[in-house]
Amino acid sequence: MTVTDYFLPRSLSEALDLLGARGPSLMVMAGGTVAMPLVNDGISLPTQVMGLRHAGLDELREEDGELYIGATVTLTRLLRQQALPVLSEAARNTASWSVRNMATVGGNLFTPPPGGDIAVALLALDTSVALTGPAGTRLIPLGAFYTGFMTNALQDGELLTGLRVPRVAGDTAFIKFGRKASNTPSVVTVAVRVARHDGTVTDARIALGAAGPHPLRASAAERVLAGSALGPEAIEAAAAVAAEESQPFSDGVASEWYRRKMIRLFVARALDRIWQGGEDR
Amino acid sequence: MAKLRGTGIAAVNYPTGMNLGGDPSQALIHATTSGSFVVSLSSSDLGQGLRTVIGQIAAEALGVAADEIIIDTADTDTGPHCMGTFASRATHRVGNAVKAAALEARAALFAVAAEDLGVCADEIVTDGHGNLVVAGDPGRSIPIAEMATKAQFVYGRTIAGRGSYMKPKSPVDPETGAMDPDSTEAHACTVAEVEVDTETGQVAVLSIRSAYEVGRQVNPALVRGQIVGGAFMGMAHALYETTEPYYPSPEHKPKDFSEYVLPGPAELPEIDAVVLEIPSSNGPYGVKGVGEMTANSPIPAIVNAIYHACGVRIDDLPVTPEKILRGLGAR
Amino acid sequence: MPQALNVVGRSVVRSDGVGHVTGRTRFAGDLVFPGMLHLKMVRSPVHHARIRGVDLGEAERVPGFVRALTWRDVPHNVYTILSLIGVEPEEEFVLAQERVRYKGEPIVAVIAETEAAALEAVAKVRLDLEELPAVFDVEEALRPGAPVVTDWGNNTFMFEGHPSRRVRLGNVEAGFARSDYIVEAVYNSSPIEQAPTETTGCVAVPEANGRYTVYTNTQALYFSLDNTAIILQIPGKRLHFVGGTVGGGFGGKVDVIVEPIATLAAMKTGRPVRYVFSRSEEMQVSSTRSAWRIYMKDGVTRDGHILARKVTSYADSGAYSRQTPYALTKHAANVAGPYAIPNVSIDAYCVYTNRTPASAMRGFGVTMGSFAVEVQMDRIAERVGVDPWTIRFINAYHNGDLRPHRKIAEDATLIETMQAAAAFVGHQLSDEQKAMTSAPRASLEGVR
Amino acid sequence: MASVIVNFELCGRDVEVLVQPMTTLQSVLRSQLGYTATKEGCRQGGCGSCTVLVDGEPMLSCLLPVEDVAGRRVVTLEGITPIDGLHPIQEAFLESNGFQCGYCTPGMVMVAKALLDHDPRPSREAIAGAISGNLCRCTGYQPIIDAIEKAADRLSGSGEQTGGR
Repeated sequence: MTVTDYFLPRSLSEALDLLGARGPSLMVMAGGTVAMPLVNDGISLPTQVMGLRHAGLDELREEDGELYIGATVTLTRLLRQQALPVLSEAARNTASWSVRNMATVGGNLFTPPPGGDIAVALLALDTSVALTGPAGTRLIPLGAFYTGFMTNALQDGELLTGLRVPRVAGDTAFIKFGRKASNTPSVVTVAVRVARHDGTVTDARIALGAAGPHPLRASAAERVLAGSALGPEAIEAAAAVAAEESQPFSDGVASEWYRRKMIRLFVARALDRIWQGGEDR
Repeated sequence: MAKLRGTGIAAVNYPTGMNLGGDPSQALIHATTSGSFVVSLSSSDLGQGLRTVIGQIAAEALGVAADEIIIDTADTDTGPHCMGTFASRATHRVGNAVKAAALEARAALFAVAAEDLGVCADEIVTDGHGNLVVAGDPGRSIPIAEMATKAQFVYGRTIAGRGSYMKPKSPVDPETGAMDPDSTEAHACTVAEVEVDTETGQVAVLSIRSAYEVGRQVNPALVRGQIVGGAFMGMAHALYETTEPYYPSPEHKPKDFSEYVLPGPAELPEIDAVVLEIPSSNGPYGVKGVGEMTANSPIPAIVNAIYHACGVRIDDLPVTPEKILRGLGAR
Repeated sequence: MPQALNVVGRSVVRSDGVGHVTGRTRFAGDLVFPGMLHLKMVRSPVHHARIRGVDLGEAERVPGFVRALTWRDVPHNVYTILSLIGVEPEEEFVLAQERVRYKGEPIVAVIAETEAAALEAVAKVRLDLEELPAVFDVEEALRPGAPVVTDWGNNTFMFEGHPSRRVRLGNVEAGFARSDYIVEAVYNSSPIEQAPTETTGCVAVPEANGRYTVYTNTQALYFSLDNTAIILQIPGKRLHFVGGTVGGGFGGKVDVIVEPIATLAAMKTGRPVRYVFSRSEEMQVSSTRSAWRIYMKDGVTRDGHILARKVTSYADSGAYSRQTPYALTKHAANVAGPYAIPNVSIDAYCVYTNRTPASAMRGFGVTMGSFAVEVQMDRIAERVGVDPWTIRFINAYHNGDLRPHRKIAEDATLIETMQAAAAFVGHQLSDEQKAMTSAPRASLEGVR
Repeated sequence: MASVIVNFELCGRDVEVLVQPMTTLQSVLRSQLGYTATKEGCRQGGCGSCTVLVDGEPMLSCLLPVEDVAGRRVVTLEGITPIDGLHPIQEAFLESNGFQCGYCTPGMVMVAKALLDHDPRPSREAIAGAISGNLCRCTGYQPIIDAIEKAADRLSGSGEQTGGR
């Protein structure tokens, strides 16, 4: 459909005002890498669109050990930051250079599976998302942001404005497995974080992409690891549980059967990478 | 994690030109006032370099440098009929038509040159450097460009030629299939090396090395372009490509390049080739067609290499990691 | 004595290269004309259905909508792609009439001032469809009782009285009987998209003199012109096709799908009309390399000679045959491979299913045949207990051999090519293999 | 609907265009301004043939509303092509036959330009990574990587430099 209004607010308050005034029919777009293809093909026919590229939501800063990532920070900037190498790794493995120059971290949370690789890494880091509405900002865990396939916890009048990545303990590993080496849709994406004390796992996160309706944590597998001595046995057990509890799907890239096999394999490979690396710092 | 390596070969032939013939192409050539030659066609260049190759054939026949040829294609108001660019036919069919047109234009040029130089036309030769020379008397010569100008302004003559090539259409015997399916055949033998990851089923193609026999090469760099690009496409066909990932089920049909899986530059194996030249009897200067066949032998060579590597023979393209894993599991 | 060549054989720089690296080369889709309209297609959302009705009401109210075309507007509403070279039947509609036979089949062409308006109007055309059972597997399609795709009661293309393109040489059953081993396998491939970087498209422009200039990226300019003239029932002289610069073809731009309807739209509106496939149209609707299923059975002697080969091939042509019958004939001519086999029986079927029609692609009819033959050769080598090179040298064809299609081989160089490949990769051939040539055999004994 | 006026810098000159809201930069370049070196291969962000540089960074003009580049510096292939002769990257593509049909070439050259601006001596792996969003169906990428490597040699001084600016 022919767009009659394209708004480019210059501030968050302007953006919120527009959202309030125009209501849910206002399509919100950041980098455009998910929305524009749909508009170009006539699959999405919005009349009113708000672009967030100039809304001042692109702050990237470290404070009190936390990393704050504005919703419209591009993947290229995420790749170049050095505070959290696992996020660089996730960004490096997402899309192509040109797309990374446009796509945003916030937008990655709205990317349908098998997309959403950045969100997988963020999940493993206990990231919270900041949802800002007329009444102010609320912080919720990223895991609670997703409510289903292409649905989320955003309420009318709210925008996703940023992400807070706390300082968390442990070692991390990120593996994206696709059909090709770069610029590839995911067969499975795995991010793991394991904190250990004297060889015993004190805290574990296993986050998966392309393994369900949205990026998700393999909580049962995390529980298998917790309290165990990280090693081949625990790794195998956790990987098997992760494969079992995930909800992979078939698409043009891979079948559900294959994805489940690869979830098991790459959870194991990611944990193995941490185990081989020895206990941290 | 086991990574197993294997080598496979395949050897193929491929016909030049439309099956059964009946596919004409035509060309017109005329000289400009400054002695360049315009070749008028209605043939499409798909990127293989038709304009360049056809220009080389015209230049060869006329005895001028390649950059003296202006290719005017493709316009149905100015270019005579061409059946089209497919079936590995363009260099052979259009090339033959252009060569014939060039020889006719050359004869017209020689006729006027004979008058100008005061010799018989059959005493004149081209020296390969843009000159007309009286055979056995190198002192008597005139540049083609100058002769063409004189033909226009002094003699009022047209330096032009028509060319056409068609292999007449032949019938198929519906009972026995007796037919004449080609004008000539090119050949290739490919050796592929692969590495199979037995945990993921993923195949990395390490090298695709081939020998090709393609008749005479008009432009070796462009032949190499076909071989390298075709090898990559063959690898894509063998391992990745499908518009129906669950064929014959029509589910999950890709709609863009993120869903239609194609290998990228990071998957580029070593691709190299050696080319034999054994001229054909009916192609211009002995050419055969090379455009299509270059994707053919890499496919079975890769599939055979996978079997050699891991003992799984997949007869169902594309050979996805999933099929290999299922094959490994079934052993 | 061969004449010394001056230009042929040299890697001269491409004459269109500067245009390509500067982006100055003009492709059909780069052209913009004042007043140019945009054409987008309403397509079937299902694989097989009877069309009960089309409601344009809401679409017509979209700002920028200019007009729609249905099958009633098309003077001769059937594609005629191969009729110029004598292949019948004419079976595919330019715009669907009573039935749609594949998902994506065009039903209504919408013409609008902008692409956005055309897309919106397309979305607002209401189709009333009665879905019908569909068939997707080639062998299922040939069974009695299968959903019928065509208008003539079965899903088979007839080749001069036979449901398959046949090749017969010698007696395969006798050959099998004399063989020591039988090697059998079935080879499958799924459809492949040509995927040129530039999608199929054209711009049709009305001219002052009553003619139409069509700027197109077709691989075959006159073929497109002649077919367009037939579909529009106008003399060819009213058409002027300009092209020659194609952003990748690979066989995908030989189908004459966009030019007739764009030209009709230009005739009906009096304005330039652009019809360029979106990428999803190129992926899902433009014709593919067909899927193949190839049953291959070989009789082989203990010393590795192939005595008999029986092949049954099915090409999944999709809902219409387009150029697939041509491919079946080419396939049948080549699927015995570059080998000397005295007894051959080939049946190659063109089968209709409710799938996007297949058509030409690089190696048309041969690529998947070569795949089957060359994997089969390795199977035979394994069975006989020789290496893959040896089995190919044993069976390689020579000049003077009678091919299955009964033409005498005259350009055979398989042996020399394999020798060159072996040398290139450092594979050691036997002295006997090194000494072989493709020269005619001293005695035809060797080929039995 | 009301059209809007957008100003930006295109290949060193200031341009002002009147567009319907959210018209893509690709469409403005190709249909309004005649800058057709920027190609249209998918309009999905999947082929890279519409790549342009925005403030020196490669972006996909098919996914960019032109309003988003208001006030910014856009460079297309036209902007790096000298009036006479070729940019060293173009020369390298020509010599290496780093193209066949030419449709992906403008996007490839623009990414190569951005890459060599950031990293004058990239490895073959880095080149492959940089062009991983640019589809070429003809060449198999080998001659394209060769061309970019050759251009890097020339631009960083180990080879002769000609043309360009």
